[in-house]
Amino acid sequence: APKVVAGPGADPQCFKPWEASTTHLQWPAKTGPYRVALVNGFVGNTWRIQMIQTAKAYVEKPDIKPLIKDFKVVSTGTDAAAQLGAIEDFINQGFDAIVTIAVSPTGFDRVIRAANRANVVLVPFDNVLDTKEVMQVNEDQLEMGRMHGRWLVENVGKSGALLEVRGIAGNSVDRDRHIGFREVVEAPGTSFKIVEVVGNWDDGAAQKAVADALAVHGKFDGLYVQGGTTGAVRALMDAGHPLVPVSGEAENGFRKLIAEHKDKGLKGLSVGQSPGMVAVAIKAALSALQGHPMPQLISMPIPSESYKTLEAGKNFWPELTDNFFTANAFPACGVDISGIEIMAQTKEDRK
Amino acid sequence: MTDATAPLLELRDVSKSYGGVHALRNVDFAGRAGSIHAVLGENGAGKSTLMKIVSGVIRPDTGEMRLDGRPVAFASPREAVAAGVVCVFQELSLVPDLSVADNICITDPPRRFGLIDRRAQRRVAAALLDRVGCPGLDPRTRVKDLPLAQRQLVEIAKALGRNPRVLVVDEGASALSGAELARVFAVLREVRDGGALVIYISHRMNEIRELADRCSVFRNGRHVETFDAHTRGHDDIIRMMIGREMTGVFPAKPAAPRDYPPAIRVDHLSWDDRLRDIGFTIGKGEIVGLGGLDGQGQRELLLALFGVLRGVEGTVAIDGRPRRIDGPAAAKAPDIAMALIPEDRKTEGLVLAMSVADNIALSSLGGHGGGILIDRARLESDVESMVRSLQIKVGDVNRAVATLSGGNQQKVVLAKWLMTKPRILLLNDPTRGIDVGTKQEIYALLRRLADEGVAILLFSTDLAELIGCCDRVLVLYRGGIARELAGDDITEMNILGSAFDVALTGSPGPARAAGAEVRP
Amino acid sequence: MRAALSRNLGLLLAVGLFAALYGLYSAQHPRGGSAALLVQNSNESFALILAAMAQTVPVLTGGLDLSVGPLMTLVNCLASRVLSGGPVELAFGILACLAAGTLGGLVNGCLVVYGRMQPIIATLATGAVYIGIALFLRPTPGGAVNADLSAMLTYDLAETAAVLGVFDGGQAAWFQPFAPIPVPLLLVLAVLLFVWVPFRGTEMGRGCYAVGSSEGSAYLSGIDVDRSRLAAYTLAGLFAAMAGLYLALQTGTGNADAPQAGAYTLNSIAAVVIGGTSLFGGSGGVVGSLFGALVLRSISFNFRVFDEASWLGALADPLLQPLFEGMVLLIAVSLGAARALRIRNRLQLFG
Amino acid sequence: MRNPLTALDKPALFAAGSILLILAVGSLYTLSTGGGLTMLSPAYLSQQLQIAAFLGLIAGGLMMVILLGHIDLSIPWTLTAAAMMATSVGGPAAVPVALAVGLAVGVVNGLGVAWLRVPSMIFTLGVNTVLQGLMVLHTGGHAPQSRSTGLMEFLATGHVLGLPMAALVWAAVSGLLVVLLTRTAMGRAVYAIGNRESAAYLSGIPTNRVIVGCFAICGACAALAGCLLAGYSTKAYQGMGNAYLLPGIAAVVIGGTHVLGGRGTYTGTVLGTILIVVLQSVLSVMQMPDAGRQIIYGLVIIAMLFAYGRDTGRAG
Ligand SMILES: Nc1ncnc2c1ncn2[C@@H]1O[C@H](COP(=O)(O)OP(=O)(O)OP(=O)(O)O)[C@@H](O)[C@H]1O
Ligand SMILES: Nc1ncnc2c1ncn2[C@@H]1O[C@H](COP(=O)(O)OP(=O)(O)OP(=O)(O)O)[C@@H](O)[C@H]1O
Ligand SMILES: [Mg+2]
Ligand SMILES: [Mg+2]
Repeated sequence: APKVVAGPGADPQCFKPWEASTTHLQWPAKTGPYRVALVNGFVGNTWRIQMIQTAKAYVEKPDIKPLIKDFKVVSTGTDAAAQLGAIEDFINQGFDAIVTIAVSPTGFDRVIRAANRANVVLVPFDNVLDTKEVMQVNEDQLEMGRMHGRWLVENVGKSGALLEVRGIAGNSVDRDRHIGFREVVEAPGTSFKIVEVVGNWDDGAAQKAVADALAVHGKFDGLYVQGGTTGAVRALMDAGHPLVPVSGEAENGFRKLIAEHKDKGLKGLSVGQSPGMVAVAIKAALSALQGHPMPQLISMPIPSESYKTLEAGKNFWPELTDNFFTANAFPACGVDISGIEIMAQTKEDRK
Repeated sequence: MTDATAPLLELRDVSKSYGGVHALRNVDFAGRAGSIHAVLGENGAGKSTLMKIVSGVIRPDTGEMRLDGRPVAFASPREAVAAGVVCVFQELSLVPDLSVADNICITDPPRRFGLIDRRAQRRVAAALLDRVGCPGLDPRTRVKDLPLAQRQLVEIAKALGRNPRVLVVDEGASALSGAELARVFAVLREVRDGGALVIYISHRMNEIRELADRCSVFRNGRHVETFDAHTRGHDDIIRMMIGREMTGVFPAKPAAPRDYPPAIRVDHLSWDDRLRDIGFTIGKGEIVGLGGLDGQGQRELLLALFGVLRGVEGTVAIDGRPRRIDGPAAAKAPDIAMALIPEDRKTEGLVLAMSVADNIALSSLGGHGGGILIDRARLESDVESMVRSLQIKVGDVNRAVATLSGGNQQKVVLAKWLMTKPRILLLNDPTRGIDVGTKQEIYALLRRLADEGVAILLFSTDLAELIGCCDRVLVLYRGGIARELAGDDITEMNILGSAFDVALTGSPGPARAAGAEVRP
Repeated sequence: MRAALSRNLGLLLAVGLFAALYGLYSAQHPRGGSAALLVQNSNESFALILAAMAQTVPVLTGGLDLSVGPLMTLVNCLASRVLSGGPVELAFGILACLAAGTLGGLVNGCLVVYGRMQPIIATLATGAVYIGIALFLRPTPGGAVNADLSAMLTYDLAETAAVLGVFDGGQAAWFQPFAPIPVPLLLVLAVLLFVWVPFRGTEMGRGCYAVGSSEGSAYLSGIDVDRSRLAAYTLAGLFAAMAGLYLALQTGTGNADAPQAGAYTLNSIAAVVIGGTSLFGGSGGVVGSLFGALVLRSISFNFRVFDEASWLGALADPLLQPLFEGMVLLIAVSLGAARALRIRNRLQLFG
Repeated sequence: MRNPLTALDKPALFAAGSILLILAVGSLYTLSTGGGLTMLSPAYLSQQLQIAAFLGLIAGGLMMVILLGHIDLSIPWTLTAAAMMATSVGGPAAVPVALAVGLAVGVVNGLGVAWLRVPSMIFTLGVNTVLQGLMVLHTGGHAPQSRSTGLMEFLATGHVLGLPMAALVWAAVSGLLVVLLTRTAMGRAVYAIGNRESAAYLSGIPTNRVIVGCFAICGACAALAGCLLAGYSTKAYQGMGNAYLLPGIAAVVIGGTHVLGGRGTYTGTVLGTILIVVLQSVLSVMQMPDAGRQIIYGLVIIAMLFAYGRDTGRAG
């Protein structure tokens, strides 16, 4: 089991503690090379596939490859029992580290205990756990919500009608982003009329929900879209609604739209949850295995671009598919696998 | 059987109608304990409806029922059974996926520690099967693996097991013949002698003559008359049933055997171990019968010809050309033009929930002009003319065929295939459960079709039918043709003789051990 | 003997498939056959097994229960609210959970029996309602489940003894041979022995088979059709409740996760079919479904143990795994098709 | 002969009434929040019609297999696979490619169900999983293009004579299906098979071919819906079909089609579709939290079934 130690941890540039009070954990050092497993939940979207591809590419990098002797990836679907079973299985198989995107933010006590008993480093990222007992890697979802809120206040003003398109009900990420967002737009001094619809982080669902809201509520002065932003903007355009500031995710499609229409009023902020985070999670796991003290909660920089900073070929790719997630690299961590390297290689490139 | 006893079961002024159809109108019925009471009537006369009321399946619109003089109103068959009224239904009530034993003891099974005692249950079942003359049957066999005749025996055994005070057998022995039937009759007499009322429904007059103590005749939902058996003659009863005089059931056969040009020729036909090296021809305009004990391969032969069976060996030539028929769709194609009237009209012949018109049109869709699209007007008139020519009793052809009586349903099946203008007609026991009047019409129809040049292969469990209708009869035994009879050789003696002659040299069907009566 | 064999062909097929898949997995697993692995495997399979059992009973009557997953989710969320406190409260909590599930099943039964609705659509609708209620109970995942209770029921007998403090805390010498037996395994056996077998042996239980085989015949035979059907759905509710309860014990929390509920429902149907129960009703049983569920689980077990370099290396490719999962499922259910191709009388195809 | 297949029967009338009721409730809400009668505006209704077209196409195809007494659970990934293939390899032939994919999947489903006699519920579930696996592979393999073509976008979002093009596509497909069901031998065969397959077979209907045909139609309809959906959001993406399976089934059944086959009218399916779409929309507009939304959705279906969907037991 890891010891709780005093900071600072290793490589604070990359492994930035969440906040000043974040504790640090230290595992007994093991000698490499290590066996590492990635336990994914479901695979039904591009983000996850990009994530898996990034992980596979990352462990092949010359500086990482010698540290890893065995790397396995499984996707367990949406079933919590299956995911817990898979993690326990890798512990039983004697793996040294397991990175995972949790199907559910709770319910991991059992595997955490098993991991600690076997000195296995368990690193949840993206969908993190509501616990302080494991090392986790994430972008600050509350902060992300606040960023969207602040940006809208800047670009819309302190009053008007806002449309908030939420994600999947019951998910903690949805909850945190929502809370962060509301914190800002409901702060004293603002007076927004906010309409809230559910878009499930899905382009089609978001597009339908926005179309409905537009047809019924008429005009909005700004949109905050948790996910499926491309669809939401399409709905805006289809309805002939004037283009207003939209704050949304880091989908390539959204950025393409901003670039194309920013002169017609589509100001946009694109803030992303990055599939590249998996590489940081693996790196953190390796570092912990080597015995370095690590922050319990590692905060990743939130890669954000606005309509002012968009640049084709640098932070969005007009010739690539809409579905692809633009933010993939974390230079501070030496993670330089850009999204296009993973997703844009053609069959020929791979040979 | 004293006349003085008050009736055990009595119905007064009972009426039941379905939509506009009066299935029963102001019917009175009374049956005494210790008698076998036959109920007679044409198809659709209301017999089954009355029995369903008696056994709690349906409730009458008006009228009352008394058992032992006390008024009763059963809400379900369950309540009827509890009161000792047990019915062997025309459409059987066995659960196909359960074993014979499970079926026989389906309500009120023997128990141990509160749970069903399977072993005791098997014992009970075996004893009852023994009693109805089916001792070889393993009670663990699933009902769906049994042929119809055995199912009927199981159903009767099941009814006996419930110690009925009123036992209704609604055409529940229609698939039985010979020794099996005799055994069932004996059992029914035992039941009667035990003081119960047995109500027996059948369209076979000879059975009624042999078994019944009293008879009630129904016509068009009305009670016509009730009388002691043997007080009326056969013709009398028929007249009561159909409301008119009846002459010559079977149409005349062609006087001298003709030389028919062959329509279908079968050589060395074998399938599984059920059909062995069968060869015959049927001429255009000829009616050939299939006889023999039940289950000797007659049904399989018809299915094999129709392309339903897989892996059939041998050759079939139509109009002299060898053909491969791999299913009904191929069989009905114009260059073959074969039709099969299947065994079970409810599951194989008809789509019960669809209308009479849709059913009649089912086999000949696309044959009514209009290219891809159906020509509705033409289809409609074709259907109407079929209904008229077969005299199907139906008010509105858009009514679900399920609402027709058995005989009229059978006519719908016939109509469906006649619409395809078949040149070869295969029939699997087409008159089972059909009243004499309708039977007569069907026989006449078959002869008419033959005269028009249709080749007909008729399987029947009714000997008289084979004798009366067929120009030639093939007697099957264990999947092969045991004997071919023609002309005046087609007699009861000869058919039974050849079925049994061979049978005696081999070992016939289920051995009939001396019936050990176990169940009190 | 042959008749009995052919009647249980489906079951035998499922057992064979399971043996093959699990054998392959165990052989590859470094701790194959160990008690720890057994505990883990039975743990991750338990909820699905119970869900499959729940699905079996309505299927036997010729129906279907699309609310198995939602109902189990509902109970899972309820459990996360009531499974805390002292022994008495815990006992009441467990009873409340089981009662809630049973009630849910009863409601399904009533809709089908008295509402005369087609089971597929009635349970589709109640499924939505149950998920809705679950979301009310647990808007976001969380809650607490008594840790002792969880430890007692989700590990091996040694752990149970330790928690209860019996048999010298599980250290008694005579107890050692039994100590490694996984509790979930015993629970499944107990459910079979004390719930299913008695139910199957009653008139009502046999009535379920009869109703599924031929409702008309069953009615004419004097079977109380309504009561049998009602019992089937109610029992399904009870089984679903057990599944949900166990999920709560295993994860320690409640999670109103609709996709997970959907996955359980679909997998339960797949398990039932693989286990040899006819979807038309009338034949089969929960033992088959148990193995069906195990087959489904063992497919994904194998993804964890194969090396990319080994003879079944393709199993280790994360992007191929979903495809394999589908293929094995298709093959498993098509194996029964050998029957259809062998049938010599085509009329038997229509059952 | 009265045509029983298209007549406005009780379920259809009930569905129509319920649609009006839901719109009325929605309007009360918008009035109460000071939004006016926006739900009765042509813009809103035409937009609902456009969105209903996606579900309508799916429900129409699904109805064909439900009438047979089968079901197609592979809809979500058939739709997605068709859209993804259309956008990535279709090029100018995107729509035909999608239809080809849909037909191919449908034929595979049909063969499994008709010849192998695997229950459709489970075979199509397996096919769905396989398709998902293939698409995961496809997405991860190289950079598949996902941008829809101009034609797809026009079909999904264009307007002709003020009517949404998607609705016109839906109407055209509906017309074909109605003719197929009511005026062709295949249509009668579908109802016959749904009621009693053995009788249909012995009547000389090529039942296996009809079954394969219906699954193929269902696959093609799902594929067409996939095209439109991709055109609507200008791209194909994983998971785009997830939200359509259960609502599709619900639409068909609410419209009065018997889940076990043999009975049902196309009009009912259309109304059932509109009902579901309008209900989802009104619940979304009323900002009902997800929990309440699920409960109301379920209760509405139950209420509809109570009103008319009660099984009167199988005839015969
Ligand atoms: N469920 C029903 N719906 C509508 N009409 C029915 C129904 N059941 C029976 N009938 C009608 O009631 C009449 C009497 O039918 P019933 O079955 O009692 O005749 P039956 O005397 O038993 O004839 P069969 O000898 O052919 O069995 C028939 O005209 C039949 O069409
Ligand atoms: N037709 C048969 N011929 C020979 N043996 C059989 C036959 N059917 C079953 N058996 C065997 O006899 C034993 C008892 O059969 P039975 O059908 O009563 O079992 P059961 O416990 O009722 O099974 P189930 O639960 O499937 O109904 C079983 O071991 C079975 O293998
Ligand atoms: Mg009758
Ligand atoms: Mg048994």
